[in-house]
Amino acid sequence: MPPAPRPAGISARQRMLQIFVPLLALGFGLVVWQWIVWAYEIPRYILPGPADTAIALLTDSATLWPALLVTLRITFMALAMAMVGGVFLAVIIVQSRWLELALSPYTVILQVTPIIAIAPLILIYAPDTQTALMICAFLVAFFPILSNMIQGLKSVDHHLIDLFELYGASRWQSLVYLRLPASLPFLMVGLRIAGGLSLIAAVVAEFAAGSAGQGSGLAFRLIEAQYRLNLPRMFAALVLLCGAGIAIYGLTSFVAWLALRRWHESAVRREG
Amino acid sequence: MPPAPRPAGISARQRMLQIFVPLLALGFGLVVWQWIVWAYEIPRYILPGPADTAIALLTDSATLWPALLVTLRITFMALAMAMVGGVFLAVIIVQSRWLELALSPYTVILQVTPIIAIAPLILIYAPDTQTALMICAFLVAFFPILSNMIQGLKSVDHHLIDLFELYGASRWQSLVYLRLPASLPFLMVGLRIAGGLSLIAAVVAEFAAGSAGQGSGLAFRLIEAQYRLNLPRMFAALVLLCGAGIAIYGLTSFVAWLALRRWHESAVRREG
Amino acid sequence: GQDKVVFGTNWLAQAEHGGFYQALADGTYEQYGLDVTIRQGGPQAPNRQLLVAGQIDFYIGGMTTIDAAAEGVPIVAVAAIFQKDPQVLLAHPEAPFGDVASLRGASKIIMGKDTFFSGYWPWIKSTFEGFSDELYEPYTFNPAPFLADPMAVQQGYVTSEPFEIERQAGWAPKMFLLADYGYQPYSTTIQTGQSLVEENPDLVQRFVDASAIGWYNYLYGDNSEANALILRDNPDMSEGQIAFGIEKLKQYGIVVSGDAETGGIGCMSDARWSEFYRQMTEAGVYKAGIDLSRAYTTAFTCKGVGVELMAQ
Amino acid sequence: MPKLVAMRAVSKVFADGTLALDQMSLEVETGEFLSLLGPSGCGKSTALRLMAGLAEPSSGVVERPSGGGIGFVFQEPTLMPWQTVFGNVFLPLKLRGFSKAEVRERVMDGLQSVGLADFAHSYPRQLSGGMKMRVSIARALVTRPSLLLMDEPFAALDEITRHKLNDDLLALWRRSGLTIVFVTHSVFESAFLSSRIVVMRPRPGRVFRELAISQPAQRGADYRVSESYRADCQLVSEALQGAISAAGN
Amino acid sequence: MPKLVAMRAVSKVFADGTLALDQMSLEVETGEFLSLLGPSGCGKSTALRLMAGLAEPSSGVVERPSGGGIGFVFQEPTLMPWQTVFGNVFLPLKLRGFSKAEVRERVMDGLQSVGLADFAHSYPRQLSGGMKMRVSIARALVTRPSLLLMDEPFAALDEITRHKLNDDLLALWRRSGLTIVFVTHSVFESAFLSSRIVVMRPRPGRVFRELAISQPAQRGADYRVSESYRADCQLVSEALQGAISAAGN
Ligand SMILES: Nc1ncnc2c1ncn2[C@@H]1O[C@H](COP(=O)(O)OP(=O)(O)OP(=O)(O)O)[C@@H](O)[C@H]1O
Ligand SMILES: Nc1ncnc2c1ncn2[C@@H]1O[C@H](COP(=O)(O)OP(=O)(O)OP(=O)(O)O)[C@@H](O)[C@H]1O
Ligand SMILES: [Mg+2]
Ligand SMILES: [Mg+2]
Repeated sequence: MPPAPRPAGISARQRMLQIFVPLLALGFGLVVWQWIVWAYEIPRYILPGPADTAIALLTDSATLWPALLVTLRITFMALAMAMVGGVFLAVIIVQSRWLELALSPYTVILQVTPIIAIAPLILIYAPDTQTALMICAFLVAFFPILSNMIQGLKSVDHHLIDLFELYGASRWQSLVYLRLPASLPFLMVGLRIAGGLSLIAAVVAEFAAGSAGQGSGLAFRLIEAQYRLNLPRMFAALVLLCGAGIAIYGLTSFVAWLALRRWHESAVRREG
Repeated sequence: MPPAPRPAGISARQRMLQIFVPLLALGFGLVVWQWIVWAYEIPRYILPGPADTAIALLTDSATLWPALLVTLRITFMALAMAMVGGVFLAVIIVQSRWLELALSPYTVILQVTPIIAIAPLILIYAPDTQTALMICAFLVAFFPILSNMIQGLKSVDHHLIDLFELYGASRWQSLVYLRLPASLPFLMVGLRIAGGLSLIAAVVAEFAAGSAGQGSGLAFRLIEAQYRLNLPRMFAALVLLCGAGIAIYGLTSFVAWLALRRWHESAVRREG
Repeated sequence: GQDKVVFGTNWLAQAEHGGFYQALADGTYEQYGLDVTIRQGGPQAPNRQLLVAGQIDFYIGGMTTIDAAAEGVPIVAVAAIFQKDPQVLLAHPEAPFGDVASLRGASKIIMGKDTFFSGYWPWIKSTFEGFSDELYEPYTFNPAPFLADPMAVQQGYVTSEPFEIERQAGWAPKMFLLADYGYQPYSTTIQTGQSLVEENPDLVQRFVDASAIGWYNYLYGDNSEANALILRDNPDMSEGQIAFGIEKLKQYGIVVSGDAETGGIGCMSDARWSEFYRQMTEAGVYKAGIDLSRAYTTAFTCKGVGVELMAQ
Repeated sequence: MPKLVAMRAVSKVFADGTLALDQMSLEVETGEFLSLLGPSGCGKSTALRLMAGLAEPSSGVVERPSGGGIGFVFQEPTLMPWQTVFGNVFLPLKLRGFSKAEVRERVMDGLQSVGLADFAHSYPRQLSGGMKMRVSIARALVTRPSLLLMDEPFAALDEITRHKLNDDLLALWRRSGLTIVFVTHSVFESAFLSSRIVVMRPRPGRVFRELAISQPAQRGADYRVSESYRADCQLVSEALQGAISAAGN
Repeated sequence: MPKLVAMRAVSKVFADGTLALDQMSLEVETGEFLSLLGPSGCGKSTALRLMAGLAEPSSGVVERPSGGGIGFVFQEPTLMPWQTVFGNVFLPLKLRGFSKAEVRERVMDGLQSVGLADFAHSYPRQLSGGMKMRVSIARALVTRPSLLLMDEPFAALDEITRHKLNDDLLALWRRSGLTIVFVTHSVFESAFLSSRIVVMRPRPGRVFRELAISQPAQRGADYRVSESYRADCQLVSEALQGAISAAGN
């Protein structure tokens, strides 16, 4: 997140840094990776080097990229559902301490039940596999958003609550004009966690309840490559996955920056 | 978390409610569950009722409870590692924007790489299976703590930072007396998410690392029961898992309450 | 001294691993100078990767060394315990399916990913009309989705799933043994590293021989000690299940049939390897031109070791 | 005159056991300008919050007009950090369903009257302490309330601005027949503005003395140097002194 | 007298482009009691922050004593909400390595002097506005600094408490030879306390006029009603008026 309070405040140099420093760091990682593979003479079928992986990425691009798209679609739908669901449930839960007490065990149950264990049930009752995948991925991604959002909603400045009460704000108005914006710093962390989590959840869901063949996602390609002992291809799939994860992280960070840059301590540079 | 600002402020009635409302809600869930099973005549091998599950919980207690202990041990060790690791890394990362830019891709990579894909690598290079399990579970649990902690550290009131700077606080003093306590509201959400997540991570890790037999945890019992179509036992294992999850949630909530009850909006009742 | 050997299985201890447990339990391995540790597999246990990484000396696999040959991974199959693949497709008894070809009418076919990638699924698709990936649903080792849908079909081992399904659901599923329809891979092969084969063929030979003897004794001798070991490693296994498994192994000639009848348990022939490779290449699983000699070796089997034990 | 707000034997005990108000009784009449004066921590803010219905008395009764029309300037600016100055002042109107276009003028007039029209698009963190308080004042006035509760609104302002806002407030009060309860620490300010002054004793707070101020009308700049004003100030000052020493604090 | 702090042609532009200070020059001499007066938003807080080294000038030079010994009362209380009143006042000493036991007396004396000894174990949210400010004052004094920067420390206090703290501060200043830079909105307060008063013009801030106050010694309660005090107040008031109208604000 650019630290300057106004877009005008970001110099071109800073903008470059934001792109280049991570790339440089990643490049350094690649060099270390390649070096380890060379130095310890690790065979390709245990740990392929970046070169092998890059070749696989090129040669298998015809299958890998479409698979990435499938996974990304599930990811984003799960993330969207988790956002809506998590925020909605959090709003309901903070309405009353009773509701919170009554509902929190269920949210925990949803969080800790292994997808693999309940995937069959979901498969039985979901109308189709895509929906089942979405449900699985959603279940994984929504708890961080819920938790952060609950904390955010509870952390609203009491003086501002007084203010809204005084001016006769309806519940809805308090929610939209006060509680939601005040929760943004928390919600944005939830979003950042859930971003990566829904990607990995999409993968796990595909493992557990996955589609296969033509319309299948990265998880499937990954498992297939692993099964076929084609480690370079597996690492190519992993690289795509990590790339997607970093992109999603960048995106969620950008959203957080947009939401907070003008006012919140975390995004505003300290004046000095 | 009891809302009253001082322990003395919690009436006995409130304390009872905190235990009984969730129990009641869970009881209601059990009734609904049993009713669904009856009303739709769902066979035991698809969805066993609570009664079947309870019986399985009793009859299989000799294998289930030790398995739970194994899983819990991994869970807590992973959680402890994630706490220490997440907080430590967050502290390092917020030292400089450069470091953050350079390290964040790696933290994302760790978050989005599916455990299943890298478990073999971990197993190959970890000294023993227990360590491998711990590493897997740690990888899953630490990102939420890291993310929340980073946001917490960045959200410190700038005026207080000024104050500390003015009084010549060392980096270490700023960290211990200002940044860490100020981050607690965020850290506590991270802890709550990571609590459930490290439980589920312990389960997933066990799947992935495939420890089996005598010293194995709940995941193994679960899969085995599922394979044997012993759904009551599988659900018994799930119930234990969920129970453990709820207990961990309760514990993390309690820790959060201890940390925040005296001062933070989220834990203090609004005076009125 | 004894040679330390780690043997990784592909699943939790069960009758299908009986011969190995037998050799361990009755001291056959010891007699052959082997100190064997069995490391059981599981749903996602990475035992095969551990073999590749050299942390396991022998591993129970299928025909996957063909993939290894294609990828230059130095592992080879040195014996094939199961002459016939025990894989079956299961259907509800009242479902209108008469043979494998008619399963195209199923609502879904539930199977493992391995089957899907390089098992009988590509073979079925290329051999019979009307099968497509739309039918596939992943097997999560929970038969409930199968039981819930009368038109569903699920994979299984002839030795295990039918037993559980009958015990739980109360009815015996229809079974289609793929081996009966021309699907001819070896199964439960013993895989090991190329280097071990080259540097210590004697150890490999001893392991293969001792295992074969173990299998004879397990199927035709006193297998109570082996079963006790299995039950210890996998407490959820039941005596009934084991008995059922052994019976089916015998009934369908899974272990002893074809070349094994004369050559002994574990016997493999070049002809079957090439035929399977041809079939599956046609099915699009493998690319042409893989050097099969790097996938297996018949140097250790078909020597008649233990055949005499069958007479017990 | 009819009572608008009445506190009858109101006590307020906070959750930690602090007794902030002890059997305090006070009536606010419609149209009056009442100042609350008292030592720091005596319960002035607490009393205001009770009158606004933001807190419940632990014992006793608070009678207050039902329904809106209250304006409140809190002791702290209490601005939404994510809204601009304009957005903060617009808030009470937004909550009543007005659209931005409808009331832009009105909001800008409010900002103008506290000298912040140029800062409409700034965020609170870009303002000085006094500027934040002025935003808060503009927000309280923008709804044209019939009851205005103000908790040390001008404490953070320089004397010139303060005098100007004093005059403005007085003019508004005269014009609109509004009722004002005004907490201040400035004896001079209270004597200048009020029609009645209530001096509270130290915690636990309650009314120590009430003083009616003689000439409510015609208070301009020259009133500040008049003899009667000085006498009033003297009286109030003594009452305050008395309140503090009476409690033996 | 030697200069302790000097601002030479200091400008301060904030990231949003606001020009807060424009070529401001000001010297603070060791041992003086300097008051900064000026309209709201003119840059007084900004100037204090520059003197304390909490902000960097955009142009110009700020010379300041290197090393500690600074006490700062911020315009807002700036208390740590997770610490008790005691903990907050103890902080500067803790940061210097003192243990609680060593300085308990000292901290409690500080609290006593602002009348909050009874609230040592309360948390900031349990305090009234004025009480929070008093905690902040106690914190700034507890280190016995040689340079004390105070940003409207007494604005939230009632007149009696304010007078008492005025007297205390004056006594402390006389006794210890401490240098004080004091921002206030009260003309009376500045005239009562200071040895020199600097009046700033409206934003962009800079020095408009400096006034030396004649009798720094011997200012007790009766000084408040003396003729020379009133004359000083009059002078300061006019200077302030002049500053504001000069800018045509
Ligand atoms: N939330 C709270 N919890 C506990 N005690 C409180 C709380 N709020 C206020 N108090 C106590 O109540 C008393 C009255 O507080 P109040 O804020 O009404 O004082 P005040 O007259 O407004 O003082 P000031 O002039 O300093 O603003 C104080 O002693 C304070 O410590
Ligand atoms: N962080 C900031 N970003 C942008 N502008 C700022 C910031 N802080 C202060 N300003 C601007 O700088 C100017 C001076 O502010 P400063 O706080 O120094 O005023 P002040 O003299 O202390 O006023 P007051 O008496 O109201 O406290 C104001 O116009 C304000 O809008
Ligand atoms: Mg108050
Ligand atoms: Mg200021």
